[in-house]
Order: sequence, then structure tokens, then C-alpha cells
Amino acid sequence: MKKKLLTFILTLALWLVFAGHINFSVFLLGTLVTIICSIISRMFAAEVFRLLLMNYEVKVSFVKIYYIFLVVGAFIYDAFLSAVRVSKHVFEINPSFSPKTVQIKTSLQNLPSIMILSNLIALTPGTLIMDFNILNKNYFIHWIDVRSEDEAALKKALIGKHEKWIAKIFE
Amino acid sequence: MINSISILREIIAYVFLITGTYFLISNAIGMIRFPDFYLRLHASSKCLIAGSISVLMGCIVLEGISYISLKLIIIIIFLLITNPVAIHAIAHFAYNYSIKPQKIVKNDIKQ
Amino acid sequence: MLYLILAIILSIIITFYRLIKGPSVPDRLAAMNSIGVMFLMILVLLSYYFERKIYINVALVYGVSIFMNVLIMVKYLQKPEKGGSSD
Amino acid sequence: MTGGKVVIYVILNMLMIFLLFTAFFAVFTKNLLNSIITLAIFSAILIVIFVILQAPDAALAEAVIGAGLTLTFFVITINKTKDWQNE
Repeated sequence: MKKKLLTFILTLALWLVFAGHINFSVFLLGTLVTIICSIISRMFAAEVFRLLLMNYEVKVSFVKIYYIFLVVGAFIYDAFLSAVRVSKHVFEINPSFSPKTVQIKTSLQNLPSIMILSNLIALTPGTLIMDFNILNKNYFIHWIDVRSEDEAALKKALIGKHEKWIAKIFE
Repeated sequence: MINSISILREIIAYVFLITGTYFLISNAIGMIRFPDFYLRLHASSKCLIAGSISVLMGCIVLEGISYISLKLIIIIIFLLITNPVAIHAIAHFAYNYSIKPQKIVKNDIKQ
Repeated sequence: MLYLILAIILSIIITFYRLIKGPSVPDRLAAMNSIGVMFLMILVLLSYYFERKIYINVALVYGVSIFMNVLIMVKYLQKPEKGGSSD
Repeated sequence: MTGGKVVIYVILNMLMIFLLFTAFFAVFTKNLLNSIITLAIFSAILIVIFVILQAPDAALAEAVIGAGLTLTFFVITINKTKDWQNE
């Protein structure tokens, strides 16, 4: 019941945003449509809202909101930094690369946290994910210019602090 | 007083818009000049996301606080979630399609 | 603002060259994705030029459509001997 | 005719020529996958032209039906006929 109520409130808020103005007829039509949408979506998406509805304390949820803002800020900062570097490569006269494929092992357990970490790796400068092995939890990463061969320095350069932040959100 | 604030807002908005257009043009040139498929995908992921976010943030600064800017923020969050997923899906498709990188050297890590 | 739209259209025409000449299918898919996002930016900028902000709804619907196209093409166009669609 | 209207007519005519070019490329290419991927860009250009001509309802219908549904049906049909792998 709690899940259905949360889905209903979220879709009603989205409806009111899309409508642009609040009226009585808009509100009545919105409740009818969102009740149908919430009942249909509960049949398919049982797994999505499982993460949101774990019983947390109040203080823990505020800490989680702080880390969510940190992760979104890291997304936008990394996107701009890497775009500047790649566009510097674009306008060179003779662009020189040394591409290589490396493997990196993670310590995360949940599937959604692995997905968000892979989105972060796709935005950090010069890296791209090709594949993921779910048994050993290894990422196959294609990297433009490889500087060091050591595993610890390589892991620190890629997922040093983002892994801790994501681990504090989901685990 | 009010006039100077509106002029300052327009200057900031146009700086964002011109930066976004520069990133989109660099994406288009990088798609042509790079020799390998995965290098092209690098240019197509980073510059595309940064350019689109910059253009949308310029529109938000130009608009102010209203329902329209809320819709633009929804578009930004949607692009931030779905665009790296699409790039990852294309890279996995190419890896299954037997397109190898130029110099593939496996780094054997002792775990 | 119209000159920015003109610059983005020029970059679309440059990217379309990769879609004509691209040696393999994933090249064309990546070109299709980037052209779609560039057209989405043009839709947002046009709504500011005409000063009718309700045109943003078109951009919102089209943004969902790009992502759906890429995922459906990736799922259904794989080679079957190399671990294709499992279900 | 002021300065703003000249630029928007240039954009409109450029998009019309580009639309014709994508339509010819989608018809005369040999591989079926290239034809489908070009069809996505065809519908994207059509959406922008509808917005410039100030018909947002036609643009919304095109964004849902043209870029979403027909492309999905084409991809699933080509996957089921299994002839595209031989090229």
C-alpha cells in the first residue's frame, strides 16, 4: 500500500508539472489518469522502488541526500573537465593516442550501484566501458592515454572517491 | 539597477550557450577526424553530454524560476541518466559485432 | 540566437558525412545518437526564438524517443552466434 | 523583411534540401540497416520543420508515431526475416 501511495504521489506531481497550471478539472483528470498508471506500473516495476522504501531513520536519510548531491555535482564537473580535454585532442594538428584495454575490479555488491558507477566511469576523462563480468565483478575499460601500469595507481585515478560515495548511498 | 541585473543575466546565459555550441561543433569534427571506432565514441560521449547540459543551463538562466525551467531540469536529469547508458549499449554492441580496438593489450591483474 | 541554430545545423551536416561513409553499423548508430541530441537542442532553442514556451513539450517527447530507438536497435540487431538475444 | 526573418528562411530551406538528401539516401542504399537508421534522421528533420511552420500538434504526433512506433516495427520485422545477415 505504501509503495502504491508513493507511486501515485510522484506521478501526480509529474502531471501537475506537465500541465503548467493548477485547476479543479486538471486535478480531477490527473487523479484518474495517475491511479490507472500507478496500478499498471506496480505490475511491472516492483524492483525499482524497493531501494527507495527501505526503512531508514531520519538522520540517515539526510546524510544520503547530502551524498546524492555530491554524486550529481561530480557528474557535471567530470563531464565538463573531460569535454575540455577531448576537445583539446580534436583541434590538434597531429592527434596522438596510445589506447589500451584494462581491467578493474570493484567492491560494490548491488546492481544499481554498479550501474551508477559505470555511468560515472563513462564520464571521467578518457575512459569508456566495453563490458562487465558479473562473476568476478570486473570492468573492461578502454582508455585513451595510459600513463601507469600499476593497479593501485590505476584504480585510484579512476574510481578513487566516487566508490566510497556510492557505497554510502546504497549500502 | 534592475536594468544592469538583466544585462548581467543575459551575458551569463549567452556565455553558456556559446560554450555549448563550441562543444557540439567539436563533437562533429571529432566524429570525422579520429581513426578508430572507440576513439570516435569517446568524442561522441563526453562532448555531447557537456554541450547539451551547457545549452540547457543557458536556457534556465535566461528563463528564471517558473514551470518551464522545471521542465528543463527534468530534461537535464533525463539526459544525465540515459545518455551514458546509450553509449555503453553501443560499445557493448560493437564488442559483440567483432570490432576490435587497435592495440588490445590485456592487463593481467593478480587477484 | 538564430546564428547558434545555424552553427548546430552545420555540425549536423558534418556528422551526416560519418553516417554516409561509416565502415560499419555501430559507427552509424553513434552518428544517429549524436544527431538526435543535436536536434533536441535545436528544438529547445527554437522555442525561445518564437517565445512560445509550450514547444518544449515536443522536445521532452522526442528525448524519450531517441533513447528508445537506440536500445531497440541494439537489442534486435545483434549477430546470433555471438551471444545474441537470450530470451 | 527584417534581419531575423532572412536567417530563419535560410534555415528552413537548408533543412528542406537536407530532407530531400536523406530521403534519396534511404531509398538508394543497398544495406537495409542503413536505410532504417537514415529514416530516424528523416523523421527528426520533419519534426523541426513542423515546429518552424508553427504546427506543434503535428510535431508531437510525428515524434511519437514516426520516430517511435514505425521504426520499432521495421526493426522487429527485419530481425524476424533473417536476411540482413548475409550482406
